[in-house]
Amino acid sequence: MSAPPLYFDHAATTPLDPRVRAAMFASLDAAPGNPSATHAAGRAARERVEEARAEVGALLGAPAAAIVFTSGATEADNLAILGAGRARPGGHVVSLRTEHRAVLDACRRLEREGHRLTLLTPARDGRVDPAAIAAVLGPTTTLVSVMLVNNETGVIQDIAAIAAECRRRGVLLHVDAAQAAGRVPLDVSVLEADLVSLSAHKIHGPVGVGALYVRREPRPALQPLLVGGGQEGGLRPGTLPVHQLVGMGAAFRLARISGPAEAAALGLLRDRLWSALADLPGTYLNGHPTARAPHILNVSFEGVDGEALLAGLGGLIVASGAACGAESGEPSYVLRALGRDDALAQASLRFSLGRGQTAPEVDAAAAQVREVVLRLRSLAPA
Amino acid sequence: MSAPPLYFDHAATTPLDPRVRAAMFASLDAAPGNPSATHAAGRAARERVEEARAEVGALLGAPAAAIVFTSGATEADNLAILGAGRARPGGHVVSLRTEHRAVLDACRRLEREGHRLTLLTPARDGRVDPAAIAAVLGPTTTLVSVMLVNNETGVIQDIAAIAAECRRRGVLLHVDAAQAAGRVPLDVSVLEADLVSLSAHKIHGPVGVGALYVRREPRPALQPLLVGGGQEGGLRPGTLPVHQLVGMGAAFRLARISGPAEAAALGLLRDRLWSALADLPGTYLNGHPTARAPHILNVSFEGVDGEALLAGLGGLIVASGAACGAESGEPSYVLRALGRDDALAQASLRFSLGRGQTAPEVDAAAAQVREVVLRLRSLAPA
Amino acid sequence: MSLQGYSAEVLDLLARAPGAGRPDGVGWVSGEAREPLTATHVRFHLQASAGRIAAARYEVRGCPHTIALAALAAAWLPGRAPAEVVLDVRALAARLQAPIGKLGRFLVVQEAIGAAALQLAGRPA
Amino acid sequence: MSLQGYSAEVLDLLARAPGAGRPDGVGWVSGEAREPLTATHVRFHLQASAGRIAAARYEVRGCPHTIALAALAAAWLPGRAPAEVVLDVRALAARLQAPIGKLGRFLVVQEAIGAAALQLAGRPA
Ligand SMILES: Cc1ncc(COP(=O)(O)O)c(C=O)c1O
Ligand SMILES: Cc1ncc(COP(=O)(O)O)c(C=O)c1O
Repeated sequence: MSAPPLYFDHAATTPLDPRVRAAMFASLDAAPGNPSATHAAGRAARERVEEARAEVGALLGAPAAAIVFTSGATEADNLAILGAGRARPGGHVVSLRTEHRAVLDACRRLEREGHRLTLLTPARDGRVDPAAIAAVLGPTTTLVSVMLVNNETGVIQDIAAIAAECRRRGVLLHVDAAQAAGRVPLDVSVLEADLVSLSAHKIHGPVGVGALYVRREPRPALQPLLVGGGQEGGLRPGTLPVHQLVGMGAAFRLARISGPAEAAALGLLRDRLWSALADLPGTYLNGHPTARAPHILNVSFEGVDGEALLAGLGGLIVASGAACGAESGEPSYVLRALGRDDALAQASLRFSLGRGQTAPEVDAAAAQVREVVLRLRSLAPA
Repeated sequence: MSAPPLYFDHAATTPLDPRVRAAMFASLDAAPGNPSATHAAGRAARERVEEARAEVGALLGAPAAAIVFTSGATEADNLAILGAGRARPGGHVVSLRTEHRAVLDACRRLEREGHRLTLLTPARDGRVDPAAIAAVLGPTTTLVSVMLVNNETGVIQDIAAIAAECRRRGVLLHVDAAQAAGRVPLDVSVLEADLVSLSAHKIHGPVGVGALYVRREPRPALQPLLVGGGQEGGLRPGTLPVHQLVGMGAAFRLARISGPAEAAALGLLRDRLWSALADLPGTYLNGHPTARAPHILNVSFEGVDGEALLAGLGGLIVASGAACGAESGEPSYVLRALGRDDALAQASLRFSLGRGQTAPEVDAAAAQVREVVLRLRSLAPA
Repeated sequence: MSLQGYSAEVLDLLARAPGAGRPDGVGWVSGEAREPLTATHVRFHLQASAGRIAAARYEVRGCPHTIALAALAAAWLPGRAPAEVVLDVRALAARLQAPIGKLGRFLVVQEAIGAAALQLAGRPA
Repeated sequence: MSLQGYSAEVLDLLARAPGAGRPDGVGWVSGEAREPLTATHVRFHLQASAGRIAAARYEVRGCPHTIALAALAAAWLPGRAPAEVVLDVRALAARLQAPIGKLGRFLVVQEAIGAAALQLAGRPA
């Protein structure tokens, strides 16, 4: 191998920011402190935890007390959906077919537990009309779950409008914001969501830690997923992993301070990448042309096999619609829900950008992709 | 303050071993790799995960494939008990009053979900007679949960004998071994448990990661707590926190290699500590005199207030029966289950030892405790 | 397994317990009180002179706040008339930063002082 | 979003695709096959001489294993009689470390070769 491959898979996971790393290492090197203990080390640990909690809240314009730490956005999604659903048995739950598996599978679990489930298909541009959600809300509807930024396409939903519909009918709104934090504005006083899922490792924090924002007033009742221990106000027991929480706090602090400028820069890179690909014939942008997060670009290429495309891109680390989830081997269910046929859904690449990425890297990636697409097309029967 | 306080609270959490730290840092510094991805970094991450899984399995004499990573022993306990219980609705569950809250609360949750629950009280020495368990097993019994090493007293249960009773009746056995790993032998071919909960931070690994051993043949059905993503064979979705798993693997490796010698050394220190305290009048060892893990010593002191005792021990970090769980303010439910009255349960100290602790530290701790106990008694009305 | 942090004053009073001990001179009266649940046990010894408390000592088994309160009370009592020995328990709890759950134990201190004062009041001045 | 790792041979054959392309001389016959679900599409071109295959070319749209298999087949075909052109698909899948799910696509390659060979067989030698 020559140069190390270029990393365009930040929506999967991001490298740890050196400043986050430093904060975590300092925490790991501190005296052992179980934040539930009250000796000095325990108190110091608790202070670091509360600082981190405040930092996570601050990115949402929320008080620290609204933040419940979890092991990641998967758990936060489950806690929100299973927790809210089980606290309101036999209700009606509404979500989208383009949600992350953690949301979809939790909704389906609720369905097996006696809830009614409505999964809406967004428009071909990936957006759902808030009126389409309003249309299915009924007297038994208890929960709506809609993500802010889609992890495959980057499409942004109009959460504030959806929240208004939910509020009007007294329905809880959960928002998976794992891909939104640090990329798009995330102020809960604007979004008006009741529950918001967050993850650290999508914005240069550590893997294995996330959080659920739980609105304070009114505070939605949630049945915890885990019991025993009383931590996190009884919503999430277990010894708190201080170094992980400190890492998440540091990552969210950086996102708060430098997120807007960074998002603008990533948006320019994303546009540059798209410009460099768009004039290839048979190239399609997946998802809404403008209502999109700055760090994700999803493109389908006609006339090539997605797996061969990805395999040909040895110098790039990029995600593909070819086999979403190692096991299934099926083309992206998200792109299919947007009306792409199997072949185009499969022949897609998701480029996702992150901190420190440069224009020359983007240009090199575009050049590689063009070369491989053209070469694979040249092999194919006319 | 003068010298930093001496740490005798390893059963709460342990300092990170420098070798574990190094392994974690190396992992954090590696190229970002989501172990579900198949680019080179993803494959490297997956290899590190599988090495860690093999290390955790090795301490139990179990294959790597039997290990499901979780966010800690709390989650492992919940996954075992709620997972096994929900897969067998309406059954009968048996456990002990001296179990960890994560086990007790999960059992109580099952009870609310329609299971019958029997909680047995161990003998005054903390041990449960396997025949007492056998006596309550009935045709509907689905699950028995008994911990190997008690976290407050260090008492060891006769798991192999309990397992034999369970096997005879086709009942699943779950064992919380959070305090056992690295301290007492933990070979599942001897213990014959179906499910075993583990935690990394009790043996000098990172907080926030644990595992559930799930026997392979026969493999007990478990309903996952979290859904969405398919990781860990569908039992535990979420992006795998590679650095955390690597840390757990390194900690379990050290425990496998140096655990037996270390346990012997800790046992000597524990005996030394007890010798230095036992001749104080009105001093009682809590729990069985010999069936005990080497790292925990729990002692009650007559005629003193537990909170004043703890507060007087400014130079020691040690746990107290005075307020088990910051919120409750009630004396240890574990010691009360062993028949200690409230005053003695409250006036108890749990000393827990760990790697690198020395005889002079033990002597200094004993001297401090003697001094404070004698002084508090001198203040008390005769 | 955990306790609230203590104020510096509580820790200092716990460490020194000024005025603690059973007096051995003559002319002392004693009062005591107990709270079985927490095994709190307080005994106060008072000496009077000219109808006023001249000296106070105490014995105590109790939590750090209880010990601290006993010490504060022992320092506060001299100079008071036996009828005046009602501690401002809420104010003292606030000063000692004691959690609300400790008020019951504080009343044990008050009760012991009251019992001793009652005996003083029953004596010729 | 993820794929199995590929063997070095597959990656090499994918990168070079030896023998790929549409021949432009005379005397070629062609056969093709498709599998719509995966959009796999294979066309084989064969040239015969003295009742044996003399040269083989291919066009392919498919996954890396399919492309690699087409390349291996094109190298293996010359010298065979049209009736002998049955690939040992299982052995080749093993050699290419292809997952079992790829066998369906491999049969598309086989089918295209078979269709071309059938035309050869129908011609005078
Ligand atoms: C939209 C979305 N939700 C949830 C998750 C799960 O996050 P985590 O890896 O923190 O469990 C992800 C990432 O995989 C995501 O992109
Ligand atoms: C016996 C026992 N089980 C479970 C736990 C919970 O472990 P964790 O902190 O990894 O969730 C502990 C420690 O608190 C324990 O001692």
